[in-house]
Amino acid sequence: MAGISGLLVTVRTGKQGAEMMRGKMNPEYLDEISTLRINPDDMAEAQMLPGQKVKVSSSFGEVTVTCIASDVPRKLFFLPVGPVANRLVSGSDTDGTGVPAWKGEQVTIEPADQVQ
Amino acid sequence: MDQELKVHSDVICTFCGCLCDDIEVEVVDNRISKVKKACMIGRNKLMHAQSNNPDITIAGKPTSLDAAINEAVNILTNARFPLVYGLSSTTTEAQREMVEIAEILNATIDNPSSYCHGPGLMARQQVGLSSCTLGEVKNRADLVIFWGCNPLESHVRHLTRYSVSAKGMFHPEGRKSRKIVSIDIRPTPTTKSSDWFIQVTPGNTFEIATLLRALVANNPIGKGDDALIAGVAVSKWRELAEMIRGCKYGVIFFGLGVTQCRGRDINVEQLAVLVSEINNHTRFYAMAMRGHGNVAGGNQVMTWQTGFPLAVNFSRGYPRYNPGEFSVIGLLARKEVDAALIVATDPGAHLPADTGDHLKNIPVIYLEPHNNPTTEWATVVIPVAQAGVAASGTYYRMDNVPLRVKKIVDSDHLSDEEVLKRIKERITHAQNY
Amino acid sequence: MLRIINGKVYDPVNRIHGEIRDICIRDQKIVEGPLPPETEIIDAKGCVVMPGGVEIHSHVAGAKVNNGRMLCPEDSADHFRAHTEILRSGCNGVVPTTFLTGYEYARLGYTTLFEAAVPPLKARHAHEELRDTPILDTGCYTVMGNNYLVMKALNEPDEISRREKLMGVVAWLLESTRGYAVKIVNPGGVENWKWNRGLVDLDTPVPPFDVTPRMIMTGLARTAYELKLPHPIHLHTNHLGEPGNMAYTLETMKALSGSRAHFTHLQFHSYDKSKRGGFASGAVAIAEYFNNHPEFTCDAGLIVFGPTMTMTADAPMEFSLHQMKGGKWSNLDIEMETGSGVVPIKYQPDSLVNAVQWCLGLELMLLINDPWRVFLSTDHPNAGPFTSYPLLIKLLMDRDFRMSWYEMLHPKVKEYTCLHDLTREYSLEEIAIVTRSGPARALGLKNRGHLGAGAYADVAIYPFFDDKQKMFSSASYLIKDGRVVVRDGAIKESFSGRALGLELPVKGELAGDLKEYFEQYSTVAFSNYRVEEEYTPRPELIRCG
Amino acid sequence: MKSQIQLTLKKIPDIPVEAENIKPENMAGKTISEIKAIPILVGKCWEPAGDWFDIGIKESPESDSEKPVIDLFIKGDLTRFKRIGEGMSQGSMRIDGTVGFHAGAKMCGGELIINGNTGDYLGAHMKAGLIVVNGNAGHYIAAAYRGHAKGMAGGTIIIKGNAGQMLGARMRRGLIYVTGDCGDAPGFNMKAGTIIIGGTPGARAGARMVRGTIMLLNKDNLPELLPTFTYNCTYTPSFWGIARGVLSKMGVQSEAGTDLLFKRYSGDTNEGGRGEILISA
Repeated sequence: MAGISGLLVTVRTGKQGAEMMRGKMNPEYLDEISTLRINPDDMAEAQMLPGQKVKVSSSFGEVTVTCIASDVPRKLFFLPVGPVANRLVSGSDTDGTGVPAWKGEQVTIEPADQVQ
Repeated sequence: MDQELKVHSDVICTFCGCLCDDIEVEVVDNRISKVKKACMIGRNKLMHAQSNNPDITIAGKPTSLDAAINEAVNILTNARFPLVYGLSSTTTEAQREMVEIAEILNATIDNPSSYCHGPGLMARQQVGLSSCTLGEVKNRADLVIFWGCNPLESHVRHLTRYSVSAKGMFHPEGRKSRKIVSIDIRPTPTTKSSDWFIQVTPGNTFEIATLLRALVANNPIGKGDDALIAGVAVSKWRELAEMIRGCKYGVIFFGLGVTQCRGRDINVEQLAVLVSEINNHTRFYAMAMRGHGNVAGGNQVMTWQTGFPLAVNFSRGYPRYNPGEFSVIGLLARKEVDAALIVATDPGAHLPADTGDHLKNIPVIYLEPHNNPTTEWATVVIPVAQAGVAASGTYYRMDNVPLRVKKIVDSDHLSDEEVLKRIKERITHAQNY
Repeated sequence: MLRIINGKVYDPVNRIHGEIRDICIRDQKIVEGPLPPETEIIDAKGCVVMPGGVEIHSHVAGAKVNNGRMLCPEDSADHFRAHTEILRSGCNGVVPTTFLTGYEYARLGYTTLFEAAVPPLKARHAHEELRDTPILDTGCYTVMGNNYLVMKALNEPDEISRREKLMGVVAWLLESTRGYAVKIVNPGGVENWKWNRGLVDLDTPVPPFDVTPRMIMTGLARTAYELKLPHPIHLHTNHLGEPGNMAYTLETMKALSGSRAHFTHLQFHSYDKSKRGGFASGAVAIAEYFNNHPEFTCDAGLIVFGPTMTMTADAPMEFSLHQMKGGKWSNLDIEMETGSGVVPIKYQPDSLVNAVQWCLGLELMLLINDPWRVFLSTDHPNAGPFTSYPLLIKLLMDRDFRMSWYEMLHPKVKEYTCLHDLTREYSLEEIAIVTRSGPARALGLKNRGHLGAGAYADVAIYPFFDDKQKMFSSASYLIKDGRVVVRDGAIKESFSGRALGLELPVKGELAGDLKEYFEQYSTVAFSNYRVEEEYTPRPELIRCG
Repeated sequence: MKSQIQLTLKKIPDIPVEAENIKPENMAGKTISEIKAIPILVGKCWEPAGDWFDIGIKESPESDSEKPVIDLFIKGDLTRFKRIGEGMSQGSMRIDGTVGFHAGAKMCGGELIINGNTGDYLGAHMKAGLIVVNGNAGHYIAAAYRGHAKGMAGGTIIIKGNAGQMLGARMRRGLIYVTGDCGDAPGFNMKAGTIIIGGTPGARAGARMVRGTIMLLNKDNLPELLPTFTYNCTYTPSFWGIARGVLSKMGVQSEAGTDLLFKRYSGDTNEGGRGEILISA
């Protein structure tokens, strides 16, 4: 089965910030926080195409997002902070500090159509 | 009909820790019609400040303010382990009320810094921090290091107002006379505008800071020059250490890439010791890239009132502190809280889903100017006048410089401070104080 | 209305020396009497009645104070008070939280309190905390000794223009910050440190304006005089804490002789140097010079053994303390204004340096003849927490008690100090002077520090004990503005005090080039700099002149 | 004869409970009704222990063995119970079940046995005594509370399972033995004392350590040491034999012999380099 594992890193993006201010229900915001940045080679390895819907899953949850190719390192996947990314991260996993693993949650990504 | 136009200058944008205070806002008939000088985020924040306000509701049903406040008081006084949470996007005047309410209720109080820059505060509690105000950076800094942060997307005007291209007293040419270094795990707009981008492997902030300490102080290390630390050769790190020692006034801005990655608070602890030790050679400082407009103020208020900047519990009538134990995320993940008063933050969007979900199972009172994921399920929703737009008060910039945000339009709603005062008075009355 | 009867009254201003007198209070003021027969009476039989205490130098509010609290959560974990129906909770035995600060000062019989160092850019913060410091009337001093606008004005070659510009800057800074006095901390030395340069002497030119500490101190002293400020420059001189700094302090006193000046925490500035370069007391020489210069006042900065926290705008001093001690260090450079640092410290009687410091502070208080010019302070929390005042009063009043401490002190301390030779014991009247009447006079507060008609009804009543530490450790009564705030050592009522500010003779205005300069290099808009009136909801403006 | 007190949890609370009053010296010599009246902090209200526990007392003969007689037994899922045994100074207590935060914190004597897992800050600032955990322990075991420079000041902690992050952080004296794995930064900024780890530690062992000893008995899958540790030699420290003996007295047998060779690394050089990490060779 096609797919790839690595670390999910949540980040701020300009668009995420700007669209959030117009309202967290607005479609542009929801689009942006559901857009995953991934290395093109990772994408090829996982048999995914730019713009494709992919399923991202961690031991705490799963989400469906759109992937786009980006100049990020391999095996690191970047998703804007927000309610979508937050379904993959757990508050029970903070190493006693109160800070969840927003910068390094182990996830697996696979094309969404395979899931159906 | 004539429209009344008012132009407000030097308005303070309340979005991020930069608190840019040069914004121009035009108001026509009490509606904000134009925003100048702000970044896109700030502009959107101001332009949409007056729209999308929620109704006053209890369990989703519209009600009166009085009834909502009564219900809030009822919930809070009956709770056995209540949480007061938020503070970050409102005035210190409102934050003070929140601390007092938490105290009267013997509740736990926390703010979002506990999962953002709280680790930096915990680090300061172990070793301190050498820091400065943003104007020092603008006027003096000849070396600026952005570490685990991407201000071009999160603090958009930081570089032009304070840290990179700002024309300072001793840097009249702005960008040209400064060296800019970025340490990050991926290219970003910020790394691309730096002189030197050091791309590192994730989760290794602590190792980098450890090595830099050794290199700056000439301590022995057990690695050769070709060995990789965070994916970068020791020799490269040595170059950075030389650059650091050679500068006149250097500053590290650190972001969530430092505080939220593997190690959390000890990353900042090591970074703070590094910065402290560099001062044996030259002047050197570090500053947290604080996010929400007044999250720094929340830490200040909690510290002068309770002694601690975050994660404070009043179960015994006096303040006690322990991040992890009394942090909002720990409390909710362990499902320890039985009611919550939440002001000026959006747990529905910001918290991990499994953590935020506990809030859906307990009564939550929510003060917020706009509809958002939390207003959808909060038990009592009380819309408020937005600070810096329809309410005035104090905000602390990321360097803890306090500024007064102004009221520039009228709102139908009370401010956080006013609603909280009413809640507090009725709690006091209900508890027969 | 309230009448206090049967108490032994110490009111040095009105020459009442421990006589039984009635004190009559109507509304917020002390009145001549008589009051109607149904007036509430406080029977102060067996008690001593004094004006409310006036704290002239303490660090209780603002950025570095909060930094100190934030730095040491362990001090808060060990020392706490739960909230009650009347009182807010609080903690930290070294740098108490704001509410606790107010309550503890009130329990000691204090009613007026000055925060000793506020950088203008952080003035709102100080006022926010002072608003949360209940019961006492409060004010703050505005830090100016390394301020760019001050130094730029001083750099003006033309003398008349220089004086005018400086007056404008000082008035503008006082107004903008709602400050009460001109504070100078290590003039020029903090800015020099930011350039990674060494210590400054009186005539070291300091970048970027090449003005010297002498120019800064004399210039500001003159401006304070010309503005007719009620309190003169409040001066923390260069070289704090260095062995041998006595010589520098004497030079500074000479430079300022003839103009009023308040030398703060003088103990830290009065060290002689031993033959081996160590610390020795310079109290004799300093006190001698000081005794001959009635234009000067000072506070002592007495050391208290135990853990405490140093905090000051003197950033280089804190840095060298950190280099010496290791451990925690917080620093904050403030653009165009000053620096600041915080370092926790523990004074130990078996440390020779600390023992010398301990003796030296007491020596100054005993060798300076005129109690109207030397005041009790610990430079809270730098030399020790203010809650130690009762102990220090006992040390001043009881020579046997003083001598009993030598068992604990480092055995060599007598070689470097002369405290053991001093037999003077403070009287209750002198205590009243150094803790209330003297500071009030030095601060130009005409309605405080005494119990004559027209004064604020701020009255402290202490139970009489031979043990003076016990006597002063908690007031039987504290009356603030005519309201009984403390009864039998417990706080009965809490409310906000007044914010003490100035009514200046001129409007604070920046000269054109200075304003332009500010606008170019500050990160805060000119219009957003000035502290708004909301931060001092109960202002009391003291008229200059 | 010696009395044994048994506390059995009646119901699991839905909010946190603070039960520092549950420790042997608070129970000894008390009647059932007196024990029932001992206050515990449930949420923000003080409630009698009797509302939460069934309490029994039985007399038992003095044991002849060297092992002390257990004074206090507690049974139940005590995950939400914090501070059990906090400051305990004498006697012994056995918990059959999982306990919450701060168990045995500031302990200055006696013996605490936990047959279950523990929360964070087990034995924090412990001064003396013995804690044995027959399960996994949380984070910040034996560590210093926030702001403090020094954590555990003495005593022994034995964890038969795994431990979390920051094991023994800033400890000043004492011995910690973990049979299993531990999280990142064991011995962080430790001032002195000994930490022995049977399994695999996380990254950054001994980070910022000033003095003290960290022994890693399992060399497999060991994460790289920090660059501020330098290799000295390979040898069998005499200390190992002593430690092994002490542990075996406490029922922990090491498979490795007394002649086990260790590679010695000294560090953290940033803190003076007087600490050591000994890795089984």
